[in-house]
Amino acid sequence: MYSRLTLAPADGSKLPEILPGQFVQVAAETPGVFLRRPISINDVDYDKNTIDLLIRKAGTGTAALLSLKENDTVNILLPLGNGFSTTAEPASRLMLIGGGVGVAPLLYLGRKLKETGHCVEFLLGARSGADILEMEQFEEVGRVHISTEDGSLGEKGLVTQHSALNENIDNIYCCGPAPMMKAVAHIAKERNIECEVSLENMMACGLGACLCCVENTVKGNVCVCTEGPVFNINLLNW
Amino acid sequence: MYSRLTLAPADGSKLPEILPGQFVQVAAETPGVFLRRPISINDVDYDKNTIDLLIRKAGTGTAALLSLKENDTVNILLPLGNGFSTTAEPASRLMLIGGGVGVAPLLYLGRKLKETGHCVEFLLGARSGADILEMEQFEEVGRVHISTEDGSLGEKGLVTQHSALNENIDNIYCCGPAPMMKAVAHIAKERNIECEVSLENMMACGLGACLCCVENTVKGNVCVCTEGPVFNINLLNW
Amino acid sequence: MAKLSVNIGSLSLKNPVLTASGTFGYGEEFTPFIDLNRLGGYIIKGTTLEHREGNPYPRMVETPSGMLNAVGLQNKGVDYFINNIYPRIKEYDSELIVNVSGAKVEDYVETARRLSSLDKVNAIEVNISCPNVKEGGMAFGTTTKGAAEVTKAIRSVYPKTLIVKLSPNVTSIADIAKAAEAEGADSVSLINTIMGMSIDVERRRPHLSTITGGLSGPAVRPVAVRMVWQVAKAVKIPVIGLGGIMNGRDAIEFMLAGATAVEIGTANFIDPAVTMKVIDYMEDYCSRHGINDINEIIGEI
Amino acid sequence: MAKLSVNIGSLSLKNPVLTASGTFGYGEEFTPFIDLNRLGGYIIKGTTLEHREGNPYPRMVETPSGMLNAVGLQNKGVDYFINNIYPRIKEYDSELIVNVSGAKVEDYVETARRLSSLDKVNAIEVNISCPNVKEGGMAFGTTTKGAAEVTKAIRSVYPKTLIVKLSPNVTSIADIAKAAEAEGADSVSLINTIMGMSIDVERRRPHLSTITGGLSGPAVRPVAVRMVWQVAKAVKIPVIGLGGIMNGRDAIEFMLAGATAVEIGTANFIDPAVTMKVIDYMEDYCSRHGINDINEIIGEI
Ligand SMILES: Cc1cc2nc3c(=O)[nH]c(=O)nc-3n(C[C@H](O)[C@H](O)[C@H](O)COP(=O)(O)OP(=O)(O)OC[C@H]3O[C@@H](n4cnc5c(N)ncnc54)[C@H](O)[C@@H]3O)c2cc1C
Ligand SMILES: Cc1cc2nc3c(=O)[nH]c(=O)nc-3n(C[C@H](O)[C@H](O)[C@H](O)COP(=O)(O)OP(=O)(O)OC[C@H]3O[C@@H](n4cnc5c(N)ncnc54)[C@H](O)[C@@H]3O)c2cc1C
Ligand SMILES: Cc1cc2nc3c(=O)[nH]c(=O)nc-3n(C[C@H](O)[C@H](O)[C@H](O)COP(=O)(O)O)c2cc1C
Ligand SMILES: Cc1cc2nc3c(=O)[nH]c(=O)nc-3n(C[C@H](O)[C@H](O)[C@H](O)COP(=O)(O)O)c2cc1C
Ligand code: FES
Ligand code: FES
Repeated sequence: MYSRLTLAPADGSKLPEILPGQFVQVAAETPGVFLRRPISINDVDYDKNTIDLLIRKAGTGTAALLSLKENDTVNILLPLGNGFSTTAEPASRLMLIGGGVGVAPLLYLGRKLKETGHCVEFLLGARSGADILEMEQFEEVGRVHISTEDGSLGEKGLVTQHSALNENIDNIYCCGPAPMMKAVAHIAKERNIECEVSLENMMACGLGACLCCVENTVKGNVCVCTEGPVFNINLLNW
Repeated sequence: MYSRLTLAPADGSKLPEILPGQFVQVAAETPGVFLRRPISINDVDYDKNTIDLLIRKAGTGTAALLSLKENDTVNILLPLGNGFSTTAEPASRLMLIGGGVGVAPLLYLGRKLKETGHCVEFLLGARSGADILEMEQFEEVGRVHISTEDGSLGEKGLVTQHSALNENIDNIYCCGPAPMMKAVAHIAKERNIECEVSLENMMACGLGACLCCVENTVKGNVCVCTEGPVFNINLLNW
Repeated sequence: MAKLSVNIGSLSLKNPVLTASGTFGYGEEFTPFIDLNRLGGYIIKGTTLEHREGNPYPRMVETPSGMLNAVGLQNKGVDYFINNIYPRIKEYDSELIVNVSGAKVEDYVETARRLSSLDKVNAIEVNISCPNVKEGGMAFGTTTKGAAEVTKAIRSVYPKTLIVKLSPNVTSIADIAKAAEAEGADSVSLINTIMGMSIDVERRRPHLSTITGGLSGPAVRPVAVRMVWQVAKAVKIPVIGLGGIMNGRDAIEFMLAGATAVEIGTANFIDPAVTMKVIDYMEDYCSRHGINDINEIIGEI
Repeated sequence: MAKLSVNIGSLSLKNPVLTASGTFGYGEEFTPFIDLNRLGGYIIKGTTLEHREGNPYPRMVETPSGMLNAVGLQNKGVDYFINNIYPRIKEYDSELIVNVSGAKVEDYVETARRLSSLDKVNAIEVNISCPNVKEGGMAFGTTTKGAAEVTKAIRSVYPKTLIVKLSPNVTSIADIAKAAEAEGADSVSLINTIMGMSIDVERRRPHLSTITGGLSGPAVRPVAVRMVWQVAKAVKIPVIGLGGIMNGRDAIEFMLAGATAVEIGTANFIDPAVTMKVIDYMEDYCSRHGINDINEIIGEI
């Protein structure tokens, strides 16, 4: 179960500047949930002063968020973490690869890249067509390729087997399940493609204070919440 | 803040027989509340298959119950405990004395006593007139006397000072704050009036299993949830 | 359907689900909600040699995901139990286990001796860990010497299954478990409540009449699972795990950590039918995981 | 307005509110949310003699009203702290306290010695209670002998305020506190995390890379309050209370139990501005209760 939440500051204050790939820490005030939940920023509309979150029901916390109703308020910290780099060379071929709910940060990233004059393509993967999210929104921004494991939409197979990857690619931006990101990183390394991935390590604080969310990198253990969630794959020990 | 909840079995099953003075254990599913909350049964309507609860906001649990909306479901155990005795002599003068939200069980008790041909009177006390609850409902059942500490409704003073107590009374049924019940019990003892009070000891299980809710009586520590909540004052060490 | 039966000493339980002493009354209180015959067993109220009134009210306060209690072993004494309660509850087709407490070693011994004559009581659980009574109780449970002494003395008079219930309020619970094992305990159960305290800051006084009390409920579960894991690695006798089990998932967690059976305590207050749901979950879990015999998963971690 | 300042050793804190080590980074992480200058003090990350990578991921799992962590003292070592971090954070008008850990007594001593030269660090908190490291750590905190040994050795090189942080994983925390007091500790702080464990029953493996971890959050508060109460009765030096403080009410609860100051830990993750709210609550509480000096309520129970 997936759903999109659109949120505006309850006090009417102006949203801060948000980079694509940054996330929020949201309090799901429901029995059995203690810590905040990290959720990527899916889209930002500065005119309407809103952000969108795309949430997949994983457990009690996300279920509570999905049951929020219009005009409910939630306690949220934002923006957190470092985003994707948006400084690709002009005229590069950029591929934004997302799996499952991992597509979330790619929408805002795609918009931002487009704003800076880039032409972006999306490669979205899922188990089946019904799990491909926000296709229309992505189509507004760039060309969309689809992979589904059951072949019910787009090409059948994993994203890493999609024909859109056969031609030259300059930059990959990827978010999804770890095995998918690792497979993509592997291809990128082999073909010398610049590649950034967004990790989803378990977080407590989201502020760099607790050191719970670490990823073992070439620089040792670093916090995903502050030095990530987006990492250049060259930094990872994958 | 007070409010009345009307509940019907969500599965459509028939309500069991409920005695006046019995209570329910209700789960307030909200963060920070772990145990069920004991609440008196305020009224029963077998035709509509509903019970009423009259709830005062005391803390997080009652606040959550008060914020329930139409068609919400709650998990509830009922009926629990022993009720008031309804076997007073015919033509006795019966006085049902309630303080604050302690008036709750007296409404259903009054109805039941009336059904068995008794003439009942109510003596309701509160800080001020605004805190007197369900006056119209009580007036349907019997004569209503009011005491308020600030004199804004009825006689000024405590219930124990009300003139309705000056004349002969055969039975008192009382529920309210402990100091009030103790003062009433004191008067009843002095004047040899049959008197039952409903206690509100802290409960965990409500089933007689944990022994947390005990009252020290002439028989030693007994469970308020199973041997009460209603006690004849002769049993109490007051 | 998977085999759910497990053995504790000479007991063969039809499934690993027991109820924790002091949270399940004498079982009868729960018959409106559950079929007692489906339980692996039910452990009843702490029983002492003499009648005890317990501690003064208030005895309970809610805490985050838990509660503190200071009941203090209120019960009518072992003879009253044998003459008045036992005849009423002995006919259920489920192991009836009596929890035994005492202030002096001799009291434990005498209580156990009297219980040993009861046909339908094939096991006792000896509480050497109650934090809510002044003398004895927890004192025995906090030293290897105390635990050994009580176990040895009871073992000498009690031939049936002897379960020793351990206190979590210690530096090394594995050492206490080993001491009980060495003196002949057939099983150890853990954890009893953790000693805690709560203050009413508006009235500026403790919530409990006894100032401190015993913490139970899901708040303590991570501590209980850890201790069960430590003890299961240290002893050869079966371990019974408890502390904060609220559902079937939690029960399986204890079994993976090394428990052969589990006890459900405080959860009975929240949902009086919880024990049945735990048994159902175990069946479902085994079938989902392709487990033929629940004994396979005991101590898998 | 009531006087909120309290003394710990030679420190005079402007109010009793400190932050707990390992939950507040180096303070800087919280400047978008709070005014660090308003804090009584801030206790920073556990610092060791050498750089440590800490334990492998995963290091955290949520539990009922709490969390388990197994960070394992990841830090860049005392020299890096002195040269790179200290210069950045020393200018706040709030006591900067460094939490010190080690595997060997000599490591603690050398770390303390190096820190003693820092002008703006007037106190260290010695962690003899970390359950997440293999050698040393908790071992010192679970025996009176270990606690005495570490305290004595550090005392001989560290002339400023020495706070010893105690482990709750013991039978008698008051005895450990007395041992630290006897060897010259200026204060004790408690509790560190309680050792716990959690298992993923679907994957049938522990949630933490280290199997066990340290439990913190409101789940442990009743245990922490009880221990603070026991220790405050046993020692003459000031006690710093912590464990599950989520708001001002909880902080006052610890002070009534005997704490002179409090530390806020896990609550910083839920609400990074919680410390400011606790200070506000204390002011309000004192005025509601007609308290002129918060020291009046310390140990009232
Ligand atoms: C930087 C980041 C961005 C994310 N973006 C999104 C998003 O845009 N949309 C979305 O639906 N989900 C996103 N997630 C995942 C989301 O945080 C988890 O699904 C959520 O925390 C699960 O909470 P729960 O209470 O519903 O489930 P639980 O029952 O608590 O757990 C279910 C599973 O979720 C994971 N999880 C639980 N708690 C955390 C935590 N504190 N941090 C990380 N993972 C956790 C665990 O793997 C667990 O097995 C993101 C995670 C991170 C770290
Ligand atoms: C037999 C019985 C009948 C009752 N009938 C009513 C009623 O008809 N209407 C009504 O509004 N209230 C009734 N109460 C009181 C009601 O149970 C408490 O107000 C409620 O439990 C408070 O919960 P909370 O979470 O809102 O407050 P909390 O913040 O938990 O506590 C506020 C105060 O409520 C009391 N309290 C808390 N938990 C319990 C508990 N488990 N058992 C008893 N008292 C508790 C305590 O004195 C506490 O100081 C009754 C209590 C009993 C025992
Ligand atoms: C109200 C109450 C009374 C208890 N009485 C006893 C007792 O008499 N004997 C005993 O061994 N344990 C007693 N316990 C401890 C429980 O059996 C159990 O060990 C503890 O509560 C932890 O399990 P739980 O978290 O599932 O409740 C009692 C616990 C509670 C909450
Ligand atoms: C993520 C995390 C890291 C911690 N690191 C340290 C540490 O380095 N040194 C230390 O003495 N205590 C450490 N602690 C323990 C806390 O300082 C505190 O004693 C404990 O969490 C209880 O308080 P709380 O419930 O308010 O969090 C850590 C706790 C957490 C949750
Ligand atoms: S989540 Fe706390 S440091 Fe990253
Ligand atoms: S509330 Fe458990 S016995 Fe009365």
